[in-house]
Amino acid sequence: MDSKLIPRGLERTTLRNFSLWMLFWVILLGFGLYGAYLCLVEGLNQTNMDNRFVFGLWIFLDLTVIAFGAGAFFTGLLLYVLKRHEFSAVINSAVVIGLICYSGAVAVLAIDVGQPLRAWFTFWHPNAHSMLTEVTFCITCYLVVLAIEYTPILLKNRKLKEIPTFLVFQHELHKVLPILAAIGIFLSFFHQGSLGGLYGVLKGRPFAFREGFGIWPSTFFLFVISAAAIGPSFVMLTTVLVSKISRKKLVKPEILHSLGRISGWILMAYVLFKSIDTLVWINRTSPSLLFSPYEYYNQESFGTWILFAEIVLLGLVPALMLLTKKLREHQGWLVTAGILACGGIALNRFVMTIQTLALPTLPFDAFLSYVPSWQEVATFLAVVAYGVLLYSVSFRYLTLFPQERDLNSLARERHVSVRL
Amino acid sequence: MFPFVYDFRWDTTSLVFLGTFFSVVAVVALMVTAASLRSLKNLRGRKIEAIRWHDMFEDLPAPARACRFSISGSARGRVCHNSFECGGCQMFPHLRAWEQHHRDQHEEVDIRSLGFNLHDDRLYHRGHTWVRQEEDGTCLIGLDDFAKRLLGPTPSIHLPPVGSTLELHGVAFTVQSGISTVRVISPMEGEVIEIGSSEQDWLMRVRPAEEPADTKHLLDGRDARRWIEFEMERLHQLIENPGVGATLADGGTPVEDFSEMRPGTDWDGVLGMMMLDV
Amino acid sequence: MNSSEHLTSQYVMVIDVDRCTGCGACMIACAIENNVSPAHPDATDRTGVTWMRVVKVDSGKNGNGQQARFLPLPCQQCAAQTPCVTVCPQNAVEVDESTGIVFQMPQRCFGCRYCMAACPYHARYFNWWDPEWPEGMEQTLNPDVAPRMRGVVEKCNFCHGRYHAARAAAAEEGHPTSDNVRYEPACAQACPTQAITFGTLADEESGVGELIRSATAFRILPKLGTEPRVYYLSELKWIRQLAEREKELPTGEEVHG
Amino acid sequence: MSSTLTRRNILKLAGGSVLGFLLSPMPWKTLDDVSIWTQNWSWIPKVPRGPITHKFTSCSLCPSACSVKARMTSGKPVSLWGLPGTEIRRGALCSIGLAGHHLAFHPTRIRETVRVKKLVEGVTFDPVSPDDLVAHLATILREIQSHPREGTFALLDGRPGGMTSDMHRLIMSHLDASTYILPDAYDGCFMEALGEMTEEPTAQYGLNLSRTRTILNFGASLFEGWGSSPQVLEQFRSRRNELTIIQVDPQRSASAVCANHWIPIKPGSETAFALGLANVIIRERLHDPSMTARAVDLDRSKPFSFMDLTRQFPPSRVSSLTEIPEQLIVETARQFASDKPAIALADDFSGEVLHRIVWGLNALVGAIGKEGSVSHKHQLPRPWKEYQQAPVTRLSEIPDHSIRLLIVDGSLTDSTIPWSTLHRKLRSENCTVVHCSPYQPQQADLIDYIFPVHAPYETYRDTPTGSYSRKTGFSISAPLWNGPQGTCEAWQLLQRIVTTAGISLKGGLAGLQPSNLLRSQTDAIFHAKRGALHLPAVNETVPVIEVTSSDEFHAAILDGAVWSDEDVAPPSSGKFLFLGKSVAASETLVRSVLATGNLASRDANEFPLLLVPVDREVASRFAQVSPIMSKLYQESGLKPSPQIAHIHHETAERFDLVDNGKVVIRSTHGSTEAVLRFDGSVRPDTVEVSASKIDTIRSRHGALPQASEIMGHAGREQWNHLMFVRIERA
Repeated sequence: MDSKLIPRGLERTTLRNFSLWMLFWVILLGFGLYGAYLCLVEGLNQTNMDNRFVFGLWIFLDLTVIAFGAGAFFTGLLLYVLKRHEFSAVINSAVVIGLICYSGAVAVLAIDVGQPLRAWFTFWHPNAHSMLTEVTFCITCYLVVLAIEYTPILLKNRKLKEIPTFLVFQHELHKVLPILAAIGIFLSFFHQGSLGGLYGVLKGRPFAFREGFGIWPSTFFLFVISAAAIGPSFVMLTTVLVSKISRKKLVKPEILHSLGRISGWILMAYVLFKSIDTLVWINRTSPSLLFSPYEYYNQESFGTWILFAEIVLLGLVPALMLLTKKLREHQGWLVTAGILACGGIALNRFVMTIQTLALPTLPFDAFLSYVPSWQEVATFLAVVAYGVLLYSVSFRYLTLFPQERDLNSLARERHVSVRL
Repeated sequence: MFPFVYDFRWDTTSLVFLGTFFSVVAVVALMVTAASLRSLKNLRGRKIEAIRWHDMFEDLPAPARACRFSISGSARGRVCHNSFECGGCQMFPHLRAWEQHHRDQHEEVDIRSLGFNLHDDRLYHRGHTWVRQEEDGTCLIGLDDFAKRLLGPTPSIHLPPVGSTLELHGVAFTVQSGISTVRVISPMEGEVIEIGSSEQDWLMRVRPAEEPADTKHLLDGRDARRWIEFEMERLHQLIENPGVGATLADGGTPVEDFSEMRPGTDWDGVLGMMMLDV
Repeated sequence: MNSSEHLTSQYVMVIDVDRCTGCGACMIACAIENNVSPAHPDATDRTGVTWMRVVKVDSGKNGNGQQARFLPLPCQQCAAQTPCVTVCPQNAVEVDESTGIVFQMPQRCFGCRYCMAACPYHARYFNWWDPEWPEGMEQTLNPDVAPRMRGVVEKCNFCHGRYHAARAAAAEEGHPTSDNVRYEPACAQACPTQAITFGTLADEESGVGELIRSATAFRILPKLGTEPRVYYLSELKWIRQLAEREKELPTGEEVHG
Repeated sequence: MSSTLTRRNILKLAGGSVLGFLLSPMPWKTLDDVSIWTQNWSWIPKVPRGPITHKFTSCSLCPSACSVKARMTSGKPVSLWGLPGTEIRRGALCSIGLAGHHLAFHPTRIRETVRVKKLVEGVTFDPVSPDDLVAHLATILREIQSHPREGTFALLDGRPGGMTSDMHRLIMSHLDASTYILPDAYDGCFMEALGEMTEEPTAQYGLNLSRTRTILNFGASLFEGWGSSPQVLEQFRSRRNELTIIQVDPQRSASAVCANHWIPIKPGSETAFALGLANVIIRERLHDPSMTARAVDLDRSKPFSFMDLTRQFPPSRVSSLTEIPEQLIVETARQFASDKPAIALADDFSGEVLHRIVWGLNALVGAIGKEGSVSHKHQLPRPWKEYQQAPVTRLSEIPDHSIRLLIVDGSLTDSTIPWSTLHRKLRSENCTVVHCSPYQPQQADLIDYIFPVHAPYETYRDTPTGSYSRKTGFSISAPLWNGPQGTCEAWQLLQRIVTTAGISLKGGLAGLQPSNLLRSQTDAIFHAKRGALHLPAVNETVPVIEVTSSDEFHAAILDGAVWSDEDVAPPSSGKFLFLGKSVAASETLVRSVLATGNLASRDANEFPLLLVPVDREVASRFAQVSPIMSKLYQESGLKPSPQIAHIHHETAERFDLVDNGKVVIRSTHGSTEAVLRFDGSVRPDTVEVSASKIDTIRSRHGALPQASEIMGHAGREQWNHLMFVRIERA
């Protein structure tokens, strides 16, 4: 029925199955949007945040999602700047993921602030010294860039490209993509970094505060590296996931492997820097503010295990896995490593957001706890649902994996060449 | 935000920061405008057909893009990167020369290959059209047997009006067969001067853009024979029916309509793949 | 006590902890003065708005030896690298160089709450609800201060309304508007034991200059380098050590801030 | 082809229009409007505008009666500030006083006469016409007059001592079968207990703590934040180290925090502790002979003697009863007896027994009538004589099931009205209870009608001079608001009922209005020609003799002037009683004393925890507080929130309870929900629950004070009443 929209020669499930799949996520989205609506209309009293726990699930979600979205800029880097053409096989998918992550994050931010209608004040009276300003500006710009990068993919839809204007426009856009990608890389570098800086600059929060280089605390660079590290992993994971769900070969396995390898190297570097940073923090930064680092971990819920998990279990281990050829080329291990790596970064973002706020700063203060309200969780789910929906539509009607056609006649190619 | 507007801070950080921001915005805007302007230019300059062909060629699976010399066996596994425009291919002259030299002159051409009529006076195009150059310099264009069988007995063919121009690898005309419509790629550049009638084998008479018409990219009967085998092979793989392959391979008479061979396949997809229209 | 970073024209608050009886008059006076509304039914000690907040500080020991004091916590009006100012994305927080008052512009704030995360003293409050007064009580609002709305951050500003009123009055009396006037924040006025002293270092009569140099003066978390403009006085060693984090701290359980 | 063209045109059109729109002022205007709108929402109240004026008056919420300077915008108060006034008015308003001008708008305000309907799902208030009510009550009153046996008429005065009380008594003196009742515990009853022990019951006593060196405090309000002694606050402020405060308190109240020593005593064993101190003082001969010489029943002279009593409380026994180390008891006694002037104080609501013993302690160390402790003061000059007024009867002296018509004057106090005792005194059927209050009562189960009376600052009101002022004084709180239509003072209701009943009132009482009542009062003071008048507006004090006319005096009073009486010569060396006036009285006292300490019989497994009602001051003293008090009670941990119970973490662990966990607290009287917080300062095996009925806005949504939920009436009337509870996870 919608076959005229599906790219020629790509097999997709029936419209009925597709609709059922979509229906589930639409319902989830609807539920989530209701929660978000409450937060917008009734105010943030709908959440379980408070004057002491000013950030919660949402900011954690934003940080994580944006780190995952880094795949878009990093694949762009590999493809357009380092000219690793094999990655053109995943760039479209990476762009869609990026778009989803960033638009999702921005949407949640808009709900998270008390007066969304005033959000544009940040552009009107920007405080260039604030990391948040940097974040806001970069993310907004990068979202635009991603939208532009998504346009050609969209316009190349079988039906749309029959309109000459679209056909030609996407063709021309394609030519300027390298430059846009370069800008995207620039922006990503800064906002991934300033997201880290967000906490690193908080001298009033000795648990998060870090010394740095120039105006940027060390977390700035750690966030950039960590994002770059899991960007490829996340692209790899999504690709595997999609091909499992759609039961299709989408890219040549070598590409997934090299994504894993790159991820591994950067993750290794991250673990190294993170360890150095932690040592400096424990031995110099924190004590200099008269905060003994051991106070931070005397809550059994937030014990030193968290540090171990963050650096070793979900950092070093997946890095080594990804760097061992044998494991990497076994899909099971590859995926496990990818999941561990992503988990590690998520944990890092969690610690930066939640633990920072949970720990007391005032000497006569107590350890705080926070559990998100259903409205917060709902809004969180809305973003997930939105992501799945947008990706599913894109996957069905657009060419996200150019190699898919080839791979579905891979066997034949060999066969043919034999007969020649 | 803007200098001299209320509450603008003149410190270095702000200036650097906003400077960077505005330049980023500028570059992005510039890129988009550039793209739009060039698109407008292209739209006016009638580059649409070329662009369509090039973009589409990118999306074709590797087998469909196999180099003619890899089909003829002279350059194994070579894939065309020049969208079948042999004229512009730097390898073409060498390969052609090599082939001329090594080809067995005495090999007689079986014009009935796998039950397809191949005419020696026709030049074949990878999009399953043929071109015949007449004495008067005009050319006749038609669909080859393979295409006819792909499209089935009663395809409805929509030809362009007399006087319209064809572009190389542009859409010559469209054929509708069943639910699916395919664009048939024009094997040459020129102006349509006559439309063939139903009893004739050809579909249109074209006055080539330049005399003599450039035919480098077309296959003569000899190349065509290997090519047809190759195409059969591709077809089998697509409709996934080894059985058919067998019967055809030993020269049995193929069915009149391929679509009858394997009901239930994504026939629209198959057509697209075979007729180079995705 | 180092106070070099304060210009003599800047206001300083000195709170005598040993004089505080924890009666809460300052909190109420502050709320009334600054048109802070009564709590929303669902508000808690973590979602309320108390610009001035008196916390009970505990020496940590149990049983008879146990000691406690009340510690009033207004915005500390940090003089150096003021955390909330640098982080605000849209310049909604400003430090008035002449008075040293850290001023929050609620009409510009868009409620990202980054400043609250940045504030080590937890002196900033978010309006989780729209302010609501029982019917008729809005007649008792202070005409000098505009009520805020849901979704913005607010905090103590040393009774800015009173400052401006005092400036205006001084101007009428023909004082040059440049020099800083003497005035008293609501909390200082309300304190039954006059535990709160307020004034500029230039203002000898206020005596703040002398007090902050006294041996019993201290500030909270001085090592953070925020140079608060709110000083505390106490004869008790333990409370000073606690505030300055000079020794190992009691665990959260015995502490009730 | 043509279709493409149109498409292109459409695109062109769209692009063009977008561009045009952006170039038009419209989007910018919209942005501007949005930003303006987001900065002032229509439903956020606007501040009042108008000329700023000031008015001097005084606060009538508690007997401290602070002088007040009200800031007014166009004639309406926007803030109240304390005035450093005379020595008998502590010019520093407490948090409750600072928000006094809010009280007229309290969410629980009663604005019209209502009938109380008790339904299963709760009480409802249905408006009735005040005239009908008056007529109805008048008929009942007439019946009572004609058939006294059918039951009597009684009026209970929530806070005695003011002009209002005088009016009640004057009017009631014209009625038969009617009694003017005081509750057994009320503001200032601790001081009155002293009157019971000397031979001059009408004598007025005041505390004079400006030079006191030791205060032994059994839970009286020194630093609770309200009703505190100005002299103590002054000593605390000036940080003079002469004063040593020893706080005997089961819970670390504000006073305990500010005191020099806190003795965390086992709840209910205060009397034993006091007797233990007396025991040590007598044994070590630390007592003051000049005082004990006057004592009638110190030793052997009567069947029941104070010494016999104390002998039964040696430190060893007291230590086991109170869980206070013997050594500490001895040391405390020595300090109290040696570091003089010293005085022992007790909470008004801690019960007659403790009051007696505490005064006994004071007598032992000779603290009565001495500089720096208790001093005599004049009666306030009244425009009428004692004999014109109906006699005062204590509630306990009223025979059970005798009252047919009861009027309760709860205009200033609410939670201390002894409903359960009243219940016993009321006729079981066909009796009518009218509650005069500005607010919905805490317990409405006995009430038939509520008659709306003025909230603070809605009429002229005086306050009886409190215990903490060493001189008699007079000032009034002037109206800052006009009360709702039909509100008046309780005595005016009584006046209407009586006149409607056709009983003639002598001495112009029939036509008396608050204004001329006040005038006659000020005239009385003026003609006494005593004391001085402090004029806040000019901050001057002029002797009354220098005031030219009664008009001037009256005008000054209306403008917030404070009259303070002159000092009184030291008291005559009359006899002094430690125990009771009669043998019987002494016996009951001794019995009840001996009963203290051995805790009420209970099932220790059923109710293992002892309930410590905290924040009793507010509960006992105030009819209502401003919703803004949520800052102290709900939005910060400063004062005990009615929704939060405190417990020691070790105790909690024994019952497997978690910090900040929701719990249900059960007693024999009922149960309530609370959030449990750990606090290292709470005594083991006790749980601290707020006794106060702070009506923040939250209470509109039905949250009742917890102690009253689970302590039952008796608990609410006497805080020393022990109550055991059990806590379970909700």
